[in-house]
Amino acid sequence: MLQVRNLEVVYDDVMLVLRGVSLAVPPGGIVALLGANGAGKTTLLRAISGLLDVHDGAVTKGSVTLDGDPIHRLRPAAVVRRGVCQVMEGRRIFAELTVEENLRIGGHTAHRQIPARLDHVLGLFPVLAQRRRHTAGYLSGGEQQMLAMGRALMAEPRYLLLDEPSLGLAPRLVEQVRELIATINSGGAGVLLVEQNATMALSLATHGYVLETGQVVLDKPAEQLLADDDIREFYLGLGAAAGAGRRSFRDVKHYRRRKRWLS
Amino acid sequence: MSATGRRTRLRGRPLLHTSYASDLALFDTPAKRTSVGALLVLAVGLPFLLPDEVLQLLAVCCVAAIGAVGLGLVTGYAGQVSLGHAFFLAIGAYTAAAISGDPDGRVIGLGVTNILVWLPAAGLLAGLAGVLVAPLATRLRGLYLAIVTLGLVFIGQHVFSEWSALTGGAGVGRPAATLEFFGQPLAATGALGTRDQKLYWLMLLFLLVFALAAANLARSKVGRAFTAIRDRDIAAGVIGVNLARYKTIAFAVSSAYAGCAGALLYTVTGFFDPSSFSLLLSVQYIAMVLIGGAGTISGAIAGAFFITLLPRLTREMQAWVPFLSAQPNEVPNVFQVETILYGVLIIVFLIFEPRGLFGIWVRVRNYWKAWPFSY
Amino acid sequence: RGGDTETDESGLKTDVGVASEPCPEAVDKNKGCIYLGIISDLTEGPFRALAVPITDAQKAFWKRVNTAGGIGDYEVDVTRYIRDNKYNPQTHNQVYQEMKPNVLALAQTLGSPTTAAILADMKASNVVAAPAAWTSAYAFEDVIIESGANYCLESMNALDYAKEAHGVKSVLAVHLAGDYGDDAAAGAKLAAQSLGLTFNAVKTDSGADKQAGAIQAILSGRPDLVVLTMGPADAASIVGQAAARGFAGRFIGTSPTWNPALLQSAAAPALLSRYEQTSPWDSWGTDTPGHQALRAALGGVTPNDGYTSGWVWSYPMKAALTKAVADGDLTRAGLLAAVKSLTSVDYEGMLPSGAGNYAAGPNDGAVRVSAVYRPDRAAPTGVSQVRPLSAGPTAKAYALDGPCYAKL
Amino acid sequence: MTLTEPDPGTGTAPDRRTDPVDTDPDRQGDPVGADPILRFEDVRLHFAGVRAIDGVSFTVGRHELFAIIGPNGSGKTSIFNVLSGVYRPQTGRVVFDGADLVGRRPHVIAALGMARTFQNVELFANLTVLDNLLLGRHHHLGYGTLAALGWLGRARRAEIANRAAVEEIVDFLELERWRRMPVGLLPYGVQKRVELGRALAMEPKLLLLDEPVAGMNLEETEDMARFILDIRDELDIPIVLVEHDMGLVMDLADRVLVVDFGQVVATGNPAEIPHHPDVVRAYLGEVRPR
Amino acid sequence: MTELLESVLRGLGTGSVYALLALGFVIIYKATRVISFAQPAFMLAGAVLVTYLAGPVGFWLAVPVAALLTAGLALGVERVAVRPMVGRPAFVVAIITLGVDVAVRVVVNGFIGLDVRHVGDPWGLRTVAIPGTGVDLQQRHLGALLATTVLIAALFAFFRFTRMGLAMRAAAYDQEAALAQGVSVGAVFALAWGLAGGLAAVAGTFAAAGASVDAGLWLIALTALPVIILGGLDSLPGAVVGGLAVGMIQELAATYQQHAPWLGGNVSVITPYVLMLLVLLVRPYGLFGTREVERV
Ligand SMILES: Nc1ncnc2c1ncn2[C@@H]1O[C@H](COP(=O)(O)OP(=O)(O)OP(=O)(O)O)[C@@H](O)[C@H]1O
Ligand SMILES: Nc1ncnc2c1ncn2[C@@H]1O[C@H](COP(=O)(O)OP(=O)(O)OP(=O)(O)O)[C@@H](O)[C@H]1O
Ligand SMILES: CC(C)C[C@H](N)C(=O)O
Ligand SMILES: [Mg+2]
Ligand SMILES: [Mg+2]
Repeated sequence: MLQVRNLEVVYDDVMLVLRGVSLAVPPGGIVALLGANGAGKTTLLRAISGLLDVHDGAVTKGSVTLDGDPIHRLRPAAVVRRGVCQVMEGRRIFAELTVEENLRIGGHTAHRQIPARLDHVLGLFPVLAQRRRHTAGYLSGGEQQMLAMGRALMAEPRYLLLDEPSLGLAPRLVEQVRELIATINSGGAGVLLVEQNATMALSLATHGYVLETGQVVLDKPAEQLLADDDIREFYLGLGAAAGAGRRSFRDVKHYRRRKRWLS
Repeated sequence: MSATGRRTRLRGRPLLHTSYASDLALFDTPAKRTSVGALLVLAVGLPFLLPDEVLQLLAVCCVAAIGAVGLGLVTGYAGQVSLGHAFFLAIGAYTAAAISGDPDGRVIGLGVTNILVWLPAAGLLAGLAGVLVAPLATRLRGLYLAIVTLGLVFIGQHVFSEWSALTGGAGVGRPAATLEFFGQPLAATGALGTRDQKLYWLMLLFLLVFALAAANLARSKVGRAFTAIRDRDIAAGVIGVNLARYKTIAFAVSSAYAGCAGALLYTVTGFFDPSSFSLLLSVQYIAMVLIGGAGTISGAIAGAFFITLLPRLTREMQAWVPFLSAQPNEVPNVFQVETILYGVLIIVFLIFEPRGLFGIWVRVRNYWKAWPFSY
Repeated sequence: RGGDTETDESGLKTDVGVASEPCPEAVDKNKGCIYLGIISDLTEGPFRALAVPITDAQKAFWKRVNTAGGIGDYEVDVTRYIRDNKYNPQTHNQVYQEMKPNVLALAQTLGSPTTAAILADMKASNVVAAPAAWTSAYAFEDVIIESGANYCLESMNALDYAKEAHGVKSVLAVHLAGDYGDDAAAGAKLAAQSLGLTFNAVKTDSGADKQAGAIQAILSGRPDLVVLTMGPADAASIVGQAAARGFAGRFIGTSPTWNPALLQSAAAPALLSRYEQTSPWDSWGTDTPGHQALRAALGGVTPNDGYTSGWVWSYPMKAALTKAVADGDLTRAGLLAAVKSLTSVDYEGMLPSGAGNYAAGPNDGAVRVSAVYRPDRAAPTGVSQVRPLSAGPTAKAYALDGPCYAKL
Repeated sequence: MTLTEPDPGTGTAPDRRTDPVDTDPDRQGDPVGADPILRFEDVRLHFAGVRAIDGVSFTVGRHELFAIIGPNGSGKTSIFNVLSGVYRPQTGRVVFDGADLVGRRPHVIAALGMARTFQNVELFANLTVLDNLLLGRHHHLGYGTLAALGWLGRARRAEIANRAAVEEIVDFLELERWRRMPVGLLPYGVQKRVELGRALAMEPKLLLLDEPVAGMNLEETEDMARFILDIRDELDIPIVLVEHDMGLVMDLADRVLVVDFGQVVATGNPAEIPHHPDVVRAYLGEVRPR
Repeated sequence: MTELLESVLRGLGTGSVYALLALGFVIIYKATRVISFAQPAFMLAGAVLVTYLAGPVGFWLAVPVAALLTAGLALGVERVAVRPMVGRPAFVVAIITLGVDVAVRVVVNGFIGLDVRHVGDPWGLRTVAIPGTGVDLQQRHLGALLATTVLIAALFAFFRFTRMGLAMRAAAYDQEAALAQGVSVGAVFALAWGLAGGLAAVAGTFAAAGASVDAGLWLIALTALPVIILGGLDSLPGAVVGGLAVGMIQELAATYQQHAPWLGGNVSVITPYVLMLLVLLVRPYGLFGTREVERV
């Protein structure tokens, strides 16, 4: 169980970005984390994987535990070794390295298994197998996203933290990513999925959280979220009435209903 | 600064600008104007408070600041790291010295002592050299450019020390340009003040003019184009910035500043030799820009004063570190500590305040702005 | 702004750098203090191995003067205003400006290019200085109280000696640029002309990586004699390399080119077999009252002729101060007047009598003697004497009518 | 709504409103018209081993909202890069408003009236929103370096006039709140909007938008859709849109071009494209547009 | 012909010193994207350590011990002055290393004292004749060449066969992303600085062999700057090829400069920079450097 309890994170000693967030990812589960831009989703992932330091951020309160052991004070390498792996927002592949080298780095903490895992990952992503010796920086956006996920899989994580994996992907690829997440998950890994594409995320997840300005405002099983009016209107773009179809972007009004949880 | 538009400003609402002109003014708030004004009054009044020897050093600071502002334009604003500043300083210094030099002296001299001739000439020639170097900048990036410009310094040093007809040669040197204005010496002890007092005022005046021009440039389309090139050059090109042209402008202006600074710098001591234009000099200027805070004019000026005064300060510190020996044959002695301090202060500064002196200022200001509600 | 003339109880006029309070390290607390500045190459520059002993010796020298009763009612302090010039003219000028309001004169200004950077100001403000350099131009400057034969005359003596002792027919001068190296090379050139030797000169720079050109010039020119004017490390690398690559001629180094540590270098065999060294005065171990006093004052140090030089260079300043006090005018102008009227300086036997005649003008006042040494592991400073202080025919005949370096 | 002030810098700013909007041909009928703003003719762009663009041709009409879709790596961004002069194609012609673009440098193309946004935000993060927008107007400022150093009349007047022009864009895109903030600190959605503003500030004759709503939440997407429509309808600037959000593309576009492996798969109107079998296979997969 | 061959061999001798120095620069650059201007100080420190150690323990033991100690010194400097700057602009860090260089050199100069010191190498200025050619080769140059070959082989094997090499490059390109893959960026930095320090010490020893150690020795290290640019900032083979090439061309320039006296004495000092400029005009990333990936 990957558990976040009452977490507070501060950037630059001043900016309080997470204000007591609690959340749990059960082993083998998929948990979706929704929320507007700037809500603090990425920050939460950083707090789990130990990358806050790089951004002058610090956990000031609360804890992150993995099977009961606190991990929020560990170095990133130690977190990875314990089986928690983050795929960062914006892909962050090593542009100057080749595709294969990128993947090898992913296996840094368990280098003996690299050859076997390389085969496994290249099997999952045939596109990458084709481009194995190409410079990663010249891949298209979607290809880079696959590489980033493949790279994380090299460490064979128990918990995978995905930060907006569908960003910039073509519909068919979004579908592929969806399936991939399902496959990874069925292999036993727990997934914490941060997404703007709520449709995709909620179709996968067992449980969902909605984060707004550093606080969890909704926390429900996925089916219930799919039925929630606000979620339907603000995240899925559907009419408020259950079963109503998608509204056209041509018809978007210039005024908006206020979100209930903010009022 | 603009006069129009300022009158339309509403009293008591410092941040409310009722015209774009006042919004675009250099010192756009009363607080800024007051503090700059006060600083100016103090600067102009210093000669009545300080001994000549310190004024002379401050005159050097002012000139160094001109050079640093120039380097700040190319490195801080346009992001083209140049370690070749010493080379451009040298071109200015030698142009000016040769034009105003004694025609019958040991070294080349044309005998045109009017500052109105040699100062623009120094700027122009150095600027031209900058234009010649600019194509390198369009081909090279980052540290490649830095080391290549460093190559200029070494090649320049070789040429300058070989060309003794112009420079006097290594270990000899030559007199610097003559500070004269239509036959009138600009700095000579007289009824109005000592040589050093006048020297300081003169250099302060030059600094003000050059800094103002640089500030203007920075807030103009040219300055914005520089920043764009620094931050994202491809995007800059796509929105219409001609990369080659603006890199050339950046090098030209920066070198011209360096040229003028070089021309003036040695008039203070009156003498210079080719070994001055070494890697160390370039590094000092880079340090001025970084310590002051890259990308700000005032930062470059502050950095120049800091770096120029630093050796003096560390020498003064001899008195405060009693356990050190003043005997040059004992270890550690004050002379070693003086140099170590120089290195260490640079390190400490950059580690603890990477945004430079300017960053410290911002912190202080923000503190007072937020007071008493800090945090 | 400072420098107002005052008169003390004894009627002595003073202005800058003379205080009625005792020196910081006064021997006699009842005496006033004359502050002299020292600007030397103390940490990074190429001559620091020489500069530090020079400075030490000067401190010892003035301490001895103070212990012996000082100068009139004053003692002399050279410890308060010691500054490092890093052998850089700009730095030199800056520290000079810094100490100028506080010192009467300079007990040491080290280096030719560095001193050139302050010379104009010194002349304008009547600041007298003992140099730590032997450029021939100093003979023409009233404010500089030089000692010993200049570089130019010294290399003339070197050639006179080499022709006589080794029968050399061709000479190559390898020298640093500047008033130091050029001066020596010019002397060699003038001497070669008058002795009928073939002469060539090649300029080099300071630094272990910068001798390749000079070595090549030696190897392709194959002269009988190479005259070296540069720092010790450079000299060692040239001698060693040239020998290793088959050069069979001889070397003479002029003044500050020697350092005893060279005998441990890879070049030692070559140095021992074909290197000699000229010097404007005798080395550390010599038996004169001056040398004895030097050794007594600096007991315990590793012998080095930097000490000797620092010591010798101080005598004229002592003579000038004494004279100025005797004349009742210890102002800067008074001191300069005293210098101009000095007809001899008591070097306690370290230089021949008659040396230090500043009143006589450049040519007549010039000291023209040099000694010749050769490397010797047994000697205290690594050299033993081959020929005592003497002036060769060329140097004797030469009319010093301007700085030599102009004639290269 | 006017975006163009008489330009004191140049005085000769091309005025695209000489084109009477009223003579608009029927959009459904002939979207391209006799005089298209852009002709992309048989362009090929190869990188060592990769055929990014492999013989693509299309035209864009003077009032069109033209969308390009295709799988990741199919060459959409590369097409934009060719259009804006970042890449130089090996063969083919690109004619923009009568001028051949191939071989011209980016700033020249920009001055011709081509503006774009980028897939990954390419703003100048340390500059404020205003400065970023002002940079978009770079080539509308006609004064030189010397005038800038002196901040003399010409430079000053030009800067003031351009500030006014930029404020129009601030209004148009509802950026007032953030005008003086460095863009690096702004929420992602706002940054995307600033980038759009910077492109608009160039007063383009053609606007290229590379995935304008990628990474945005629904709300921000709706805002962006509104702005895109306004630009097309109110400012009458033709647009080429690259986007993976099928909902947006199908709702807004007049025509859609589908590319795969650098080649054209299909062209058509939004009603027919989603049902084209090749498009479904190559691009949409089994998901229906959201 | 003999002259030509001899100068080429001498050039290879000094060139291998440059190559060792350049390797240090490149390793640090690859790991941290920073040019460490502290290398000259480490080179001097290494050489000075050898001068102290050679007496008591002998030259052959002194060199590895000095290399280790210098590596330790470099590690310390990295920890204190460079690590806090992780993530800051490379150029600021470069200037910090300059500060380090100034400070370390003053301390080291204190240990040189006033006299020149000697590394006590076994070669001196002795030469070996290459049989049948009449060409003399200085033993110290041969030694430098051999030592460099051995060290380079070891280094390449290290980077080829351990995952550290890849981790270093990854950390260089994107520290945060590397951290997220479990790479300990701190260890990578430390390793890079340590290696560079050790290499600099060996380079310093060979630079001083047959000559002497004085405060000016550090200047030799500056020649490694054009070398790395020539070879490509991030290319280890580039450093080696560049080093040897620069050494050779410098030596050739010195040998034949008398035919072009108008170039002034000691053109060999600036030939590396001229060569660098010429190469860069044709290849902006040096001979072997990696082109920076730029996409929009
Ligand atoms: N390094 C940092 N220093 C200061 N503030 C930061 C830093 N990183 C993020 N923030 C701020 O913290 C808040 C939360 O940011 P975060 O990136 O976690 O949001 P997010 O929910 O992931 O948004 P997005 O959907 O855009 O990725 C934002 O307001 C952001 O400005
Ligand atoms: N500079 C380059 N060097 C080498 N290959 C490149 C370069 N730029 C693009 N490519 C390749 O060209 C192909 C097309 O890339 P492009 O970026 O145009 O795709 P795209 O359609 O925009 O994809 P996405 O929807 O993911 O953004 C990709 O395979 C990419 O790897
Ligand atoms: C005594 C030496 C340090 C003087 C030096 N050779 C010079 O004339 O500059
Ligand atoms: Mg995020
Ligand atoms: Mg794309």
